[in-house]
Parts: sequence; C-alpha cells; structure tokens
Amino acid sequence: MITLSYFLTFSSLWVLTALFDSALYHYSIWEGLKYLLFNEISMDMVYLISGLLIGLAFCIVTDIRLYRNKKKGNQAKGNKN
Amino acid sequence: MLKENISLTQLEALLLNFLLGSAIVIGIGTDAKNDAWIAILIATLIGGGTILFYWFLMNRLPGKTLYELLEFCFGRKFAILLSHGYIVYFLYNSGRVIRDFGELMASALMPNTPIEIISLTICFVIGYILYLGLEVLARTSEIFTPYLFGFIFLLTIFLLVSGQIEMTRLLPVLGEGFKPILKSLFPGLLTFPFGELIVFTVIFLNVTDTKKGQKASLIGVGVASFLLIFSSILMIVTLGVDGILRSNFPLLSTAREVAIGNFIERIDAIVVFIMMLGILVKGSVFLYGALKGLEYIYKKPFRYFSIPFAMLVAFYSVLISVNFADHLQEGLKLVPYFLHLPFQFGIPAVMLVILLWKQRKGKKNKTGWNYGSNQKAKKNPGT
Amino acid sequence: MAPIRRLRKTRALKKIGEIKEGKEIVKQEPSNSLLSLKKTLSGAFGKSSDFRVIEGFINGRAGILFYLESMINPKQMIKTTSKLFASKKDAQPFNTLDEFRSFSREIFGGVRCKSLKDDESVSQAILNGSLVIVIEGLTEIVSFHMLNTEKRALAEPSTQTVIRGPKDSFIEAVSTNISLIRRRIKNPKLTFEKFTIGKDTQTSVFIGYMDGIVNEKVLKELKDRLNGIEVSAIFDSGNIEELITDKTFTFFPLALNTERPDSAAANIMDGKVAILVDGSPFALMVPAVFVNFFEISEDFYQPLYLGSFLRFIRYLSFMIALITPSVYVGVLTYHQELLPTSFLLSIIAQREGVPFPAVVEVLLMEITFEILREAGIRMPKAVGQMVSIVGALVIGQAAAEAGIISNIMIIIMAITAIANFVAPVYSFSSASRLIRFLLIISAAILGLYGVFLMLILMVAHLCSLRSFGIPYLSPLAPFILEDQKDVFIRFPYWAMNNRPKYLESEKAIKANPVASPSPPPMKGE
Amino acid sequence: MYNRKCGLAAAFLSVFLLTGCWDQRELSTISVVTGMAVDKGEKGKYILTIEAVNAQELNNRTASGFAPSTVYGLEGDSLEGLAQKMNVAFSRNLIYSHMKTLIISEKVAKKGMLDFLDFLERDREIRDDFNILIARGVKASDILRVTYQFQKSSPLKLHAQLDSMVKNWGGDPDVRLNDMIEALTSTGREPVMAAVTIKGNPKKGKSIENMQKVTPDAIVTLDSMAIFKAQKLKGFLNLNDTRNYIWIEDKLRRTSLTVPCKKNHYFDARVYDNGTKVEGYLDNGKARITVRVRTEAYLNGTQCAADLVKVEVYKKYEDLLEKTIKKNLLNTITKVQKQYGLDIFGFGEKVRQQDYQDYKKVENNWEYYFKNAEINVNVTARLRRSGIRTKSYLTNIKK
Repeated sequence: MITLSYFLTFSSLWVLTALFDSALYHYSIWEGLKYLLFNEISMDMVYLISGLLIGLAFCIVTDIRLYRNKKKGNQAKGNKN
Repeated sequence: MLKENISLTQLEALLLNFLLGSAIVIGIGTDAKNDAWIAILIATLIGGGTILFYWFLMNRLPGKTLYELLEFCFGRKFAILLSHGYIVYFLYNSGRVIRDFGELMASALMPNTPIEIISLTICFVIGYILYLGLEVLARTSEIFTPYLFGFIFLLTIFLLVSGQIEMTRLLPVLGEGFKPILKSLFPGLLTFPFGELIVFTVIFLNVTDTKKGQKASLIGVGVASFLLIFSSILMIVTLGVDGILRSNFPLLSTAREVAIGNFIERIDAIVVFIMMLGILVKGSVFLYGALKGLEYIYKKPFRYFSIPFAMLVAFYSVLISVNFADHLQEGLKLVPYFLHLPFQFGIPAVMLVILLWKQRKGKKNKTGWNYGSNQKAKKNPGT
Repeated sequence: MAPIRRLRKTRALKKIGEIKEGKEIVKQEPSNSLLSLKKTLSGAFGKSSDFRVIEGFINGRAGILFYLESMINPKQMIKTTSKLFASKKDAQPFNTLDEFRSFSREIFGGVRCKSLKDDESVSQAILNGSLVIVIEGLTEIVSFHMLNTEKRALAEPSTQTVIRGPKDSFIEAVSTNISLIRRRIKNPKLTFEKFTIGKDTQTSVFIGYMDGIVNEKVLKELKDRLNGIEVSAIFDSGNIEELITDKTFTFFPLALNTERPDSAAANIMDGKVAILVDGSPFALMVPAVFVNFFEISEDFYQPLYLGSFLRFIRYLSFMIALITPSVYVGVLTYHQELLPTSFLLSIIAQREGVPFPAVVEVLLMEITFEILREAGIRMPKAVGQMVSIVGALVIGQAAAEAGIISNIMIIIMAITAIANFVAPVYSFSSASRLIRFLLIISAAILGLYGVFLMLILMVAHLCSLRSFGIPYLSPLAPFILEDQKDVFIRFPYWAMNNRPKYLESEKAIKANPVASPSPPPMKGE
Repeated sequence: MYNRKCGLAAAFLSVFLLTGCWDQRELSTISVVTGMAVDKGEKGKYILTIEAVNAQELNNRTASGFAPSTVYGLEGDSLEGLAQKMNVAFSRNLIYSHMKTLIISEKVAKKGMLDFLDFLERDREIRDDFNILIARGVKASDILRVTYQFQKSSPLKLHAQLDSMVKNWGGDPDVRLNDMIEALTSTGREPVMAAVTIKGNPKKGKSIENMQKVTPDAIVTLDSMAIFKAQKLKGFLNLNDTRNYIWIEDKLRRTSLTVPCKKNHYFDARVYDNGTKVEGYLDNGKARITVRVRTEAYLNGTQCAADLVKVEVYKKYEDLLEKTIKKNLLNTITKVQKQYGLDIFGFGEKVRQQDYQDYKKVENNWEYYFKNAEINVNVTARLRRSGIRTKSYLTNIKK
C-alpha cells in the first residue's frame, strides 16, 4: 500500500514538474517528461536517487511488516472465534 | 498514541516559523519597491482574513481534517482524487521550500557542496522529526522560536551600531501610488506566504483549545507579519531598493553589511542557520499536510510515510527546476496561478458553499450529517 | 566439615539446656514435621557455612532455631537465645501464637514478630536476616527480624558536593536513607512503599512520595513498571533506572539521581517520587525533565543573584561542552570567512606545521582526554595523582611543544573538558560527552551546517522523550509560563509558592502567597 | 643443572635480543629524500640529483634559518646505483619512500631515455604517489634548488602546488607513475606529463634569501604539458589546452571559464561538476569519436548587463557556455591531431573497448586513424545559479 502510494506520488510529481518545465521552456509535455529523465538529472543526483531507493526500501519493509501483522492479527482473531 | 495535542503557544510558534520560513529567505513584496512594507501590511490583513476563513471552514465540522471535509463534500471517490492533488501540492511546496534553502546554501555558504546533499540531509531531519510526530515538530519549533526573535533583534542593533541604516531610503512613500502595491499583492503576497496557510487546516484539529485557537492563530499571523514587515523595512533602509532587487537573498545581503569594530562582522553565515529553522518548520508542516492526506487515503498511520516521502521531497526539491532562474520564474509565473489559487482558495471556497448548503439541508431533515465521525480511532497503535 | 561442627554446637547447647532445666519438665521430642522442615532448610542452605540450626527446648517444647550467622546481630543473638532456652519453673507450655507472643515479648523486646506460612517465606525470612523459630505444637512458624545493621557512617556526598548546604549523603543502607528523608519532611503524608525486585537477589526497593501531592498517574505508572520488572538481580538504582525509564536508547538520563537527602526531599515536596534501592547510595527521582539536571538544591541556599547566575553558567557550560570542538572544526575547515582577519591569521600561524587536519586533531585530543579521565577515575587513589600529572604533561605541554597539536586546540580542549565537569548530575554530562563526538564528525562532513543539523536532530529527539509521560523538555516545550520561575534563573524563595506545573501534581499550590520580606519604612515615609 | 638452564636461557635471549636489527633504522640516522631530478650526464648516462630535507628547518618551532635541504648530484649510468651511492655526500641513510616529485629534464625526455622508470616501479621503497614532471628549458636539478617561502623544499612545494591547481583550475594532468606506465604500454594512448619551468634567475633562486623576498628571484611555475610518443618527448601543449585535455579525460574537478557574451564582454562560469564520456568506433575505415560532456557551473560574474532572474537569460548563457566549451575542446583535439598526431586522449583505448573487432585490425596503425578521426563534441552545460545577486548592477547603470 505504502509502496503503491510512493510510486503514485512519485509519478504525479514527475508529471507536475514536467508540465511546469514545458510551460517555461515552451516544449511539449512528452518532451518535458523525457528531458527530466535524461537532461536535467545532474551528476550528484546519485545521492538523491540513493535516497529515493532508501525510501523505497523503507516502504517495502513497512508494507511487509504491516502485512505480517495483519496476518497475525487475523490468525489471533480466528483462534478466538 | 492517542490524538496529538499542540498547545496554543506551539500553534503560534508553528505559524510564525511557517510564515517567516522561506519568505524571509527570498524576500517578499519586492514588486512594490520601497513600499514593500505597506504591501505586506495590507497582505497581513488579508492573511488574517484567510486564516479566519480556514478556521470558519474547519469549524463547520469540528475534529476533522481537510481531507475528511473533502470527503464530506464530494464523496470518498472524488475526495481521494482531490486529496491526491493536495498531497502533490503540499509535497511540491515542501520541495520548493527546501530548494530555496538549498540555493541559499549553495550560493552563499558552501558553493562546492552539492545541493543534493544539502537537500537530502535536511529532508532526512524533517522525515525523522515527522516520524516522531506533530507534537515533536511543534515543540522543536517552540524551542527555536526565541532564537529567531533574538537574532532579528541583534541584527537590528548591529546594523544600527555599524551605521548602515538610512531611514531616508524609505522615501518616497507611495511615490507611484497604489499600483505597484496591488501588483505585488496579487497574486504574490496573497498566495505566498499567507495563502499557504491552507496546510494548517490539517493541524487545527490538534489544537487543544479550538475556541482560543482562532485568536492564537491570528496572533501568530500578526507577529509573523510584524517580523516580515520589520525585516522588509530593515532591508530597504540598509540596502536600498535597488540592492534588494538585485539580491537573490536580501536578508543575507543585509546581514553582510554588519561590521562593528574588528570583531562582529561576517555574520552572514549565522543568518543562514537562523533561516534554516524557518525552512525546517515550513518544509515539515507541508510534508505533514501531505502525510495526513496519505493517512486519509491509505488508512495507515502517517508515520509510516514520513521517511520515504521526505526522500521524495529531497529528490523533487532538486528536480523541480534546472536553475535558480527557473526556480524563481516557476514560483512567480506558474505556481501562483496553477497551484496556489485553486488549492488555496478555489477548492476551499467550493467546499464552503457545499458545506453550508448541506448543513442547511441537514438541519432541515435532522438526519445526522456527521457521518464518518467514528473514523477517529485509527491512529498508530504501536506508539 | 561444616555439618560436623554444627552438630557439635547443637549438642553442646542441648547439654547446657539439659543441665539448666529442671527435672520436672517433660521434654517433648521433636515431631516429624519439625524434622522435615529442618531437612528441607538444611538441604537448601546446606553448603553455606554461615547457616545455623539450633535445637533446644523452649518451655519444655522442642524448638529449632534457624538463622544465618552473617546476617544477624551477634550480641542480640546471644542475649535472646540464652533467655529463650532458659526455662523457667512456672513455664507454661503454649499452644497458640498469642501465647507464644506474650512469652517472647520479654525476651525479644520490641522486635517485630512475624508469622510465616510456607517453606518459601521461611527461607526468605532467613535470608533477610531474621531468626526463625519453629516450636512443636505451634501451627505457625515465627521469625524475628534481627538483621545486623552494619553500615558505613554518614559521609559527605562524593559526586554532588555543595559549598553551602547540608553535607550528609545517602549511604548503602536503605533504612538509613529513608530516615534521612523522614527527618527532613516530618509529615505523615510522606509515604514509603516497599517492593521486592529481583528474582534471585530479592532486593528491597522503596518508593517515597507525598501522598496527595504526587501525580497519581505517574505513581500508578511507576508501580506498574516496578511490578513488571522481571530480572534476576538488582544491585543498584542504576539497574532500576534502566528498567523503568521510557526509552533506553537515548543519551539523556530520564531519571534524576541524587545522593543528597535534601535535594531528594525537595523533589519529593515538588511532587516527584523517590526510588530508594537497598544497597545503593543514589536515590532516583522520577519524573525527571531536562531542566532538572541543571538545578541543584544549593541554588536556593545561595544568594538570589548568585544562584541565578550559577544556573545560567551551567546552561552555558552545557552548550560549550557540547559544541565547542565541533564549531572549531566547522569554522576552521569550512567557514574561515566567519573569523575576523586578525584572529584567523593568528590561528593559521599557530596551526602552521601541525601535521593533522583539524578534525583528526580534535578527535585525537578528545579521545586522549577521555582515556585520561577514565584512567583517573579507575586508578587507585595513590596512583591517580600520577595520571593527572602525566595527563597534564601529555595534553598540555608536550603535544603542543612537539608541534603535533596546536595551542588553540589545547585551549578548546580545556574549555570543553572543564565545562563538561560543571554538570551537577554525572549521568547527564555523559550525554554531552557522547553527542560531542557525533557533532565533531558531522562538522567534519558538512561544516557548521552539519553541526546545526545535528543540533536540530538532538532537540527533536529531546522533544520526543518523555519521562513517565511528562514531556522531557517541559516547561520549555510545551512552554509553561508559570514554571519559568525555576528554569534559567531562580526566583526568590518566597515567590515559589507553586509546585512545578509540568508535573501535574494533585496539589499545585505549595504555600500561600507570601509577601516579600520588607524592611521597616524609612524615616520620613 | 640450574646453572646450565640459566646459561641456555641467557644464550637464547641474547640471540633474540641482539638480532633482528637488519632493517632497523633509527629516525635520527635517516634523511628523507623528497625529490629526484634526472639530467643527462656527460660522462655517464644520467646525472641524478636528489634533495634531502633538513626536517628541523621545515618545522616552524625548531627552524633556525639554515637551508631547508641539501641538494647533491652524481653522475653515472643507472639511477639505482646512483641512488644507493648518494652517501658519498650525505651523512645519513637516505629513505626514498617519501619522495614527492620526480623531475626529468627536457633533454633526457627528448632522447627518450625513460628506461629508468623500471627501477622506480620495481623498487619497493619508492611509492606511486609522486608527481612526474618535465623541466622545460632548465636543468632539472635547478628546479630542486629553488627555495620557496611556505613549503621551503621545492619538491614539497610542487606537490602541494599541483594539488591545489587540480582542485581549483585544472591544468595539471596529474600523472603518476602508474598512469605513465599504462600509457606507455597501451597501444591506444600516448603518455603526457606536466612541465614546469623556472621564472627568474635560477642561480639566485638557490639561496635562502630567495625565501625572504616578496617577489622571489626565482620561482618554479607550472608551464605546460609535455606530450610523448612512446618514451620520446615530442612537444608541449599550453595550459589552456592542458585543461581541455583533462576535461576530455574526465579528470576535471573545478575550473573557471571565461565566455564571451558580447563583443569584448565576458562572463565567468565556475565549473564545479563535470562528467565526460568518450564513445568511439570505426566506420568505413574512419574513426568516429564522440566526446560527451556534461558540465554544471554557476555564474560568477558578468560584464554584460543581464537580468539573471529570467530563464531565457540563463538559457542564452548556457548556450554560450556550451559553445565555448565545445570550441575549446575541439580546438585542442584538432591541434593535437594536426600538429602531433599523437593520441594522448586515449581515444584508441576507448575504441578498443567499444569496437574491439575493428580496432584489432588497425591497432598497429592507430596513429593514422587518429589523425584522420572525425571528432564530435557534444556538450550539455547547465548554469545552476548566479551567486547572491540576481541582476547585474550593470542593468541599472546610467548610460
């Protein structure tokens, strides 16, 4: 769930940024999306990308933990019933 | 943990730091030239009205956040869509705030440190603070607020002593009439920083005393505006209008003018760190707004989202604009019209209309309109 | 060898008893239940050479005495046993506990008599320094508390000294400590409750508080936490502290410890709870908040302005101890522009020829200092002097003269170290000691920006801490105006008529408002 | 019996205690060699000059104003022999492990007598962290003799100087022994070295007085870059070309670039981050090389009136920056192609990595292909910010 939200928000922001860029630099949205990926990423972006990956790992771990807890909770409920 | 509570003082501290945040970094109302302070003064009145409007809106359904209000007005499905919009909006704003600070650091203090590192580290701190919760954020801002006052006070004294202040720079007052003031008011000052208070609609319900909350937030806005006006005047009388217009960071340039004897000079680096506090609070509050939205949509405690989304903010703080001019122009030309106005005033206004209509209808049929009020128990069970 | 000796002794006693006893008294031989108890106890304590069993006849009935020789006051023991076994002519065999009690009253005087039900409690009583008596025919086993209360004399506090103020301090014996507090607060509301903690050590732990003042929520929470402790051994209040505080993974102590009875009493009067552990000369005070670690009782014994000033100095030195080395590193390696020109030039001149980067220099010196400090504490006192001399030479002169360390670094080090010693509570200074290293490292990576980030992280962490539900940074955050009387400065004593509000005590008002003392009107007024 | 045991023990002890000192050298018996200079000898093959520092003089606290080092030269046929023979003049054991600079005279390099590098590579004491320099137009040994105020000993000064140069502007190819040998052995790359020279009077530079002057009589300066064909020195490239060279080599850390924005007006871009990729392949008997450069810079001064809050202005400046970089790099490459025909950029290596099958065929003839290679330079430059000012005051100046 959290991972999903992460991706969803990530792509929404991507589109928003591309939209603004395309409006400022007068090119189409598709170009904007593409340029973000290839042109604007600077060399030190590596740090941020690793930050993103850490965030992603965090999401996945939390999701797994939540899933396990839910399972356990369900089992406990099942036992009670 | 049960509902997080923030006291009135904390609300004021949050508002103060929030409003000063990036506004004090890049300077506001500069379109009005040496009447910037008048513009801010007028904007303050509007800002006070704005926050009262938000309070009024939130008081229709007490104990609910913006997102639950959206649900009440538009239904869950449409509310999720709008909430997503708000989340993106808040995250984007948070990124902008962080970027402001990153540019400041990269331009003024550490030109060889990659801005990415600065963004990443500060976002990590923000993520950690929010992981600890809103209370911690409020308390942290409370702790640091006195330093803000102390700093501006000291800066004034230093500038006075070093003889950099020329009051005549304020003249002529209203030389060009009200036109430039209006120009700087709309949409500039209206949306930034005052309209951005929309994010506080997710915080209002955490205030211990909602009745006094309105008054406290008015005080907060008032004090913040006072400081903004004060610093604006300070900048004008120290740098002159041209100096401000040519500065990327007027307050920093102002602080560079300080030189007393051979000891107190070069305090500009300290300015940066004082600004850091405002940035931190503003960035965190925006991120918190987004996190609450995520909590609403996905029904998971917002803490789980804090670290990943802080990283997201760090990423986008750098990606949103290629260079500083891009950053500024986006902020001047695009963001106010396409993001600020609809999200700060458009949607809330529509919501208010629907709310009033629904409530009148509700009162007529006496059927409970407060459905969904039993959704409060789903807070973080672990902590 | 031990059993044989014990046997001989018991026999000898028996003989004496027999000689002294008259012939007319009918002796009852010990019954099976008595013997089985003896067997189990001898089995349990069998190998300890200080476990004693004495068999004899008490008023004609067979009785056995169990005790631990090392725990019992020998003088009292001799007095009582000789009376106990000395049978009187008109002795009546007793059948009920009450009868035995009235019999024993003149022998044991006021010593509390306790009846025991099962084997477990019997061995507990023996371990606690009681004399356990089993008598044929009585359904209950009785014990008399005759603990040998050997203890060191009251001495001056060793870690929390004052110039003006009481000079006594807690000692290892908990009963003395309780009496020290009671002597200061003569109030029946002062309550001490006992807990026995530690499965194997059975350490007695007392909590002391003012009934009706203390925050009931905190008290209940504390009791729950104490009852929840399940460890085998407790030796010091430090053990308890770690087991009951809200968060273990923090640099900051969440319970105040004091070895001064007056500050314990003052804290109890404010509405805190004192935890006294048998065997520990340190009392824990909970809940403790950040500002408590800067207050000492002496602030109120000193003149007003001095007390306030000293408190300010304490906060200042905390900050100095925390950030000086990291600011040094940050400014010297990142922000030279911050320094005035002449100062910068003098530092450059001093550092010319120093072979290490500033951060290595700082870490080197800090670690050297920490080693010296630890050595100074652990060394036998006679050698301790040596350490300080060698240390002063190493840190002070030799290093600078050899050109390994710059002089300015030594000044920084010295200020840091001395500022660190200002902290009134030792456990609190450890926080600034440890965080200092984090700050130095972050300063080396990101300069002053790193230092500020780290400080913000620290404050956020502090804000998140709670001590028994009380926010750690209160009354600063959440800000409580009324409590500012006793934070950065202290108000006159007559103005302190409220208890700290952040403690949420039941009775907030300490005393009725008192007018400030005023001199007689001046002439002509 | 007891005595015998004691005796045995004593014997063993003395064996262990008294031996094991073959490699032992007390600090007070050694001298540290900081620099070596190789000149062409008249009687022997080389003249080896070394500089051994007087540690006492390098430390401010113990300095007493004597010469900071001793320089002495010997003539012979191999460096190894000479290095060990140095005690004809020096009193202490010389250790070479802290050597900072190796200076080779132009003559030696022109004759291609670099075979002594084998000794430097083989010797365990000499490490791979010293700068290799060519003494252009002066005797190599003279460079060792010039004194300097801060580091006092010339090799130490050069080491620090080149390091700072690399950090702030570029201009030093930063060649180490390993790079040198790699370039010598690789077929697709020719070696380069930084070249230094003496500005002023080398004779006066030898004295301590040289250190005492605000404008020293002689000072060692970084002059240019020497390029080689195998072991032979073929020519020199000036400093700007050297910077362009390391730009292509992806070794650039930071530099400043002055870019024309109007006629006779310039703006300065401070390049703080750079990444270069070289792609190369053979196509129809012609080498095609693409140099892709991504550069980040901030604007650090402009002589044109420009409103730097506008995206368009940034865009314009970025374009100008890109053009300038492209022009510079192309110029350098063409110059090397036309003038020397030596592949110092290692394009051959890149082609070898990326188009091995084709490269194999032309391996022995790569020089020809390099000369005629089609070079493409593709520059993406980003100006990120413009200091703490937006507009230039020039925009508001009255005309």
